[in-house]
Amino acid sequence: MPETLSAWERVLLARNPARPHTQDYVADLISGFVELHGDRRFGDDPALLGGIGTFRGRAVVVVGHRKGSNTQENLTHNFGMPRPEGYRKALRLMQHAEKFGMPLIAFVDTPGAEPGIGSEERGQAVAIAENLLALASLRVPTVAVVIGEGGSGGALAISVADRILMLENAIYAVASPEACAAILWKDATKAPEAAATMRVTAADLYGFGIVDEVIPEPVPAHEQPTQTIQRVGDAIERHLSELEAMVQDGDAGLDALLAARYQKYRRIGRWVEETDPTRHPNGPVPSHTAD
Amino acid sequence: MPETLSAWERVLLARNPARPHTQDYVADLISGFVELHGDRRFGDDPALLGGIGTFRGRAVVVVGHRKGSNTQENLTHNFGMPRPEGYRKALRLMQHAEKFGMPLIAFVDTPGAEPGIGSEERGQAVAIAENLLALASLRVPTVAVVIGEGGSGGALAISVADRILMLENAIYAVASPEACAAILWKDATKAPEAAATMRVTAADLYGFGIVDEVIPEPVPAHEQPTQTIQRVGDAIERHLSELEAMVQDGDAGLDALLAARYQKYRRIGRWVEETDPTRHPNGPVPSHTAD
Amino acid sequence: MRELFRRQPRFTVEPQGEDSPVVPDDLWVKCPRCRELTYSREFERELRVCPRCNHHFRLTAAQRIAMLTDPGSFVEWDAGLEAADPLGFAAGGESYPDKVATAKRKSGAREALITGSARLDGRPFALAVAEFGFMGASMGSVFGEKLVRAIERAIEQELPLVTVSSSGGARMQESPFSLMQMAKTTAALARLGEARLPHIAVLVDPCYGGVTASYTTVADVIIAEPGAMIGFAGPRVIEQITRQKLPEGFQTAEFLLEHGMIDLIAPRRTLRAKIATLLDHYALARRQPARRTAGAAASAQEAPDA
Amino acid sequence: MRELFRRQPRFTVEPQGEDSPVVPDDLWVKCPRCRELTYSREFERELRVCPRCNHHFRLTAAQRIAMLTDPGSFVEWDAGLEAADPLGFAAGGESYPDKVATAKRKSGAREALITGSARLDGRPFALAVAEFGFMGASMGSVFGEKLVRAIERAIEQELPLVTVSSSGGARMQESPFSLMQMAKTTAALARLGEARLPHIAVLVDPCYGGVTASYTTVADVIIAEPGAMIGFAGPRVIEQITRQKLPEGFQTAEFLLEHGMIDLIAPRRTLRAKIATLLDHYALARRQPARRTAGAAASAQEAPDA
Ligand SMILES: [Zn+2]
Ligand SMILES: [Zn+2]
Repeated sequence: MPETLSAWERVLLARNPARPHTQDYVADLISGFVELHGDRRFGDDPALLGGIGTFRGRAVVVVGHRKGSNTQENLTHNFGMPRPEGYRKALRLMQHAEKFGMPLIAFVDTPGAEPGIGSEERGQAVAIAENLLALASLRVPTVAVVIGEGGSGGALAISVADRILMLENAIYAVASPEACAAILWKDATKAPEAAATMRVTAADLYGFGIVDEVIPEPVPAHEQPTQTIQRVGDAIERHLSELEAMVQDGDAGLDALLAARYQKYRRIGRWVEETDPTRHPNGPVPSHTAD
Repeated sequence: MPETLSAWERVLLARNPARPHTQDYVADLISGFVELHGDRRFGDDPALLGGIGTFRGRAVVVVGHRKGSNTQENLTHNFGMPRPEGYRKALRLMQHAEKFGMPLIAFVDTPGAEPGIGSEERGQAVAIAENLLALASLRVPTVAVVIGEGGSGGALAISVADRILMLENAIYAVASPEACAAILWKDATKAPEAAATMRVTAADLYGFGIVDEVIPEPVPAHEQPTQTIQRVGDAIERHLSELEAMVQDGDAGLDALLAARYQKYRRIGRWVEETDPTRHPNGPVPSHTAD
Repeated sequence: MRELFRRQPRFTVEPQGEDSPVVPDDLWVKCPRCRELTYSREFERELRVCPRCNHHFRLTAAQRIAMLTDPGSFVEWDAGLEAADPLGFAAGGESYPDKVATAKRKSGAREALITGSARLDGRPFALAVAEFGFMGASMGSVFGEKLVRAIERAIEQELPLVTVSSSGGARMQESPFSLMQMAKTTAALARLGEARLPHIAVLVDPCYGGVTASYTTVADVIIAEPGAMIGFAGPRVIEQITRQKLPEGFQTAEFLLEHGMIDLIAPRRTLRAKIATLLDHYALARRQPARRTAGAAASAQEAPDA
Repeated sequence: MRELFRRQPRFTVEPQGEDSPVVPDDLWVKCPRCRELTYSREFERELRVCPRCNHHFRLTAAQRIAMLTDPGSFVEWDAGLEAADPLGFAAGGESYPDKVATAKRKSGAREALITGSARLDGRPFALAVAEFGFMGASMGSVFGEKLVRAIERAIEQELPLVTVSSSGGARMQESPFSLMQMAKTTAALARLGEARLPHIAVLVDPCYGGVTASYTTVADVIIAEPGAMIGFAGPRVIEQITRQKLPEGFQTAEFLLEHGMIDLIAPRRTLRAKIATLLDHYALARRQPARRTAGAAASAQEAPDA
C-alpha cells in the first residue's frame, strides 16, 4: 500500500462498504459463535454485535459495531451507530467475559454513537461512561481492533483495552472530519483538510503511542478480505498470548495486567509544564508527556 | 391491640391511607436525608423512594415503596407499585450502600410491582430478579421493615435482608387476597376468606420463621404515627447494632454475615421427604424443614 | 438424537393439559394453531413441533429430559421430596393435599420440578426441569428446595447448570413459602456465580410470575423456544388492570428478544446442539489462565457455613 | 457564605462569553431570559441567579471556587500545566497555540480545568472546576492530566472529590489525545471508587460531549443546576440529523431528572449546603464497621505500579 495515500483517501477506504465488517471477522475467526442479544433493560441493538465463541483454542467474548454492506443492511443496523442499549448489551457481555475468564475481543467500526432524541432520553452519555469505567478494571485480557471507522466516544466505549490494534487504512478520531471542518472552517466540504489536520490515520495514532500495532494492508482490506481477516486474527492471537502469559498466575497477574492497562491510559496526553510557576512565570518550558 | 382482629381486618389496616408511609419514616428517623433519583437508564420512578442520610449515628442508604396519603398523591406515586426503573434505582442505591459500607434500610409497602405493558416491555421480571441476586450477596448489613402491604415479588425485590421486621398490622403474601380469591374461588369477594387461608399476618409470618420480629401496634399505626415510627426506629436500631457487631472485623465478619443471610433463606420451606424411596415407596414420612 | 425422544421409557409420558395435541386415531395429530394434521410418527420425529406452522407443543418434564440428555445418563436427585401443607390450606372444598394428589395422578410426577445430573453427548451437567402438568409448575417449597439442592450439588461437583422452566405463577397454597422460594433459589444462584459455573436457562411456554422474576432471568444465557409466552404478570391481568389492548405479539419470545430480555430463540430441534456448544465454551474457559484464582468471590465461598 | 462570593480577590473574574450579563451602568444587570433588571449588588448576593425567573447565569471557575470553598482554603494543584500542540494544528489561519493564547487572555485562566484542595465549612475535599470561558472547557490533554492528578492526590490523601463540569465538547485541536482523556479520567475514577472515596459531580450549563460521556456521569452523586443544558450530542446536531423537532425542555436538567440520569437538581443557593451534607454522610460511613477492610478492590490498589 503506497505510503503516499492521503488521510482523506484512508478515510474513504475506512468507510468503504465492501470492507470486511465485524460479522465477517466473527464468521472467519470465531468457531461455535453464539450471538447473545439484549441489554436486559430495554432492547436489543442491531448496531452492536456480541456473543461468545472459540478463538484459536480459547473461549472468548466478542463485541463489535455492526455495519451493513448495503443500504438495506445499513438501515437495519443503524449504520453501525449504537444506541444506549447497544452499549449496555456490550457492558453485560464484558461482565460475562470477566465472570468466566474469557478474554474480550472488540471490533471497532462506527461513525459514532447515535445522536438522537431516544438515545439522549435513555442516557447515551452515561451508557458510554459506564463502559469506560468497566473496561478500565475488567479482570480479563482485552484486545480491541479498529477495523474501519473509530468514531469518537462511540468507538471508545468498547475499545479501552490492554492492546489497541489498527488496520493500516482504519481511522480513529474525536469527531468526523466533516464535523471538524464544519466547526473549525464553517465548511463541511473542507473535510479532506480536516482529516489531515486531525491526524486520524493508523500511522498517526501509532506515532502518538495511542495504538499498539498497525496491521498492514498490502492491498486495501476490501480487495483481499480473507487475507486481511487472517492477518488481523494473527495479530489478535499474538497479543492475546502475551497477555495470557501475564495472567498465568491468576489474581496477581491480573492485578499486574490492570496496573499496566491503567498506566497505558495514564500516559496519554501532551502538555507543557512549568515546574515552578513562582520562579518562571513566563519562561520557556519543555514539552512533556508523562512517560 | 386485640388478638382477635381477623386477617382481613389487618389487611384493611395495612392499607389504611392514613397509615405512616415510607416518607414519614424517613422524615422522622433519617437526618440530613438526601433523596437520590433515577436509574441512569430510563427514568425516575416516583413509586420508589431512595437516598442517603444518617440514622441514629450511622450513615445509611434507605429505599422504600412510596405510597400517597390521598388519591392525588397515589396517582403521582402509582399507588406504590414500582416499574422496572424503580427497582433499578433501588439496585443502584444498594450498590452505593455496599461501596461505602452504609447499612441498607428498606421500607416495604406495596400492593406489588406494577402490572403493565411498559413494565413488561422494560423487564419487570428481570429487574426484580437482579435485585434478589444483588441482595443475596450485598456486603453490608441489611434490615427490611414491612410497614404496610408486602405484596409479592414487588415487595421481595427490596426486602431480602439479614433481618425482616413486620409491624403487627402489616401483611406479606405471594398475591393479594383478592387475586387469590379470584383464582381459587373464582370470586374476588371471597378476599376475606382468602386472607385468612393465605396466612398473611405478621404473627403468621413470624410463626413460620420468615419474619424475625413483629413490632407491636398497641393502637393501629395511623392513630399513633409518631410513636409507631419511633418504635420501628428502635427495632431497626437494635437489629442494626447486632449486625454491626458481627462485621466489626471487616471482611471475615461480612463473610459470616452473608453466610448467615444465605442460611436464613436456605431454610425457608416445608416439605415431606422420603429418606429412601426404594424402601418406603408409600410409607408415612415426617414433615421437614431444613433447620 | 431425535430417536432418544422415544427411547427412555421412564420419561415417556403423554402431554397433559390445555395444549395436548388432539390425536384422532393415534396416528394423526391436529395442530391447534394451523389445524393441519401431522402423522404421529413425524410429529414425534419433529420433537412435537408442527412441521407446517412451527407451533411448539408443550412437553412433559420427562420428554424434556429425554430430549436434552444422553440415554440412560439422567440420575434423578431428591425424588422423594413432596409437598407438605404448611398453611392447612383448603379452598372450594378441596384441601391442598387433595390437589397435590390429583396433580400427581394426572401428571405422573411427584412435584413440579425434576432435578438430576446427566450427560449431553458426554458432557456432564446438572439439569432442573419444570413439569407444567403438575399444578402449572407453580414454585412451592419442594420446587425451591430441589432447585437449591441441585445448585449446591452443581457447585460441589463443578457442574454447569441447565434449567428448563415453565410456570403459571405462584403456589397460592403455600403463600409466604412460595414467595420466599424466589429469594432462596436466586441466593443459591449467587453462589453458583461466585463459583463461576454457568447457568443456562431455557424458558418454554408458558413462563410467568415468580419463576420469571427470580432464578431464570439472572441466568448467564437465556434461551427461549419460538412462540413461548413469557412475562411477569399474565396478559389477562394486564388487560383487566390497564384496560388497554395488548400489542401484537406481546410477551412472546420474539417480543422479549426485541426488547432485550433474552439472549436467543432456539427452535426445539436446535436446542440440544446450542446447549452443547455453550457448555463447550464454558468448559474451555474454565481451564484458561485469566480465571481468577482467588478474591472476594472465592473467599465468600469459604465462609464458615459452606 | 454569600459574602464569600466577593471576598476572594484572586477568584473574582467577570463572567465571559455569550451568557455574560449585560450591565448597563455597572449598577443594573439585565436577565437574558426574563429581561428584568436586577440591582448588581442583589445580583451578586443571589450568586448570579435572577431573582425574578431563577435563571442561573454562568459562572467562571474562580466564582465557583469562591462559592464552594472556605475563604483562603483553596490551594491550587498543577497550575503550571498548559496546552502543547501535539498535532501542529492550524485551521482558518489560526494555529492552536494562537487560540490558546487568546483563550488565556480572554478568560484569565491558563487552561479549562482548575484543580486543588479546599475546605467546605472545615471539611477537606478535592475540587476540580471547569472553566467554560477557556475554549468552551473542551477536554484536552491538560484538562485530563490535571483531573487525573487531582484524583490520584485525592486517593493518596483520602479526600472526597467534587467536580464542577461544563463543556462544549471535544478539543478538536488535540483530536486523538482529546478523545483518550475520556478513558484516562474515567480509569482514574475507577481507582477512586476502589478506594471507596466518593465523587460528587455538579453539572452546570452547558455540559456536552466527552465530559458528559466520561467522568461526570459515573459519579456517585450527580447534581445539576436548574435549567442547565446537559447531553451527549448537541441539540442542533440532533435536529439536523434526525430532522425531528426536539421535545419541550429537551436536555434540560429537569428533563434529565425525569429520565433518571441525575440524582438531584440543586438551586445555586442550596448547592454548598447540599454538598456539605453529602460529605458528612460519606465521612461518617468511612468510620463504620461494615467498611470492607480488604478484598479484590483493595488488592488492586496495592498492585506493583500503585
Ligand atoms: Zn401447525
Ligand atoms: Zn430572569
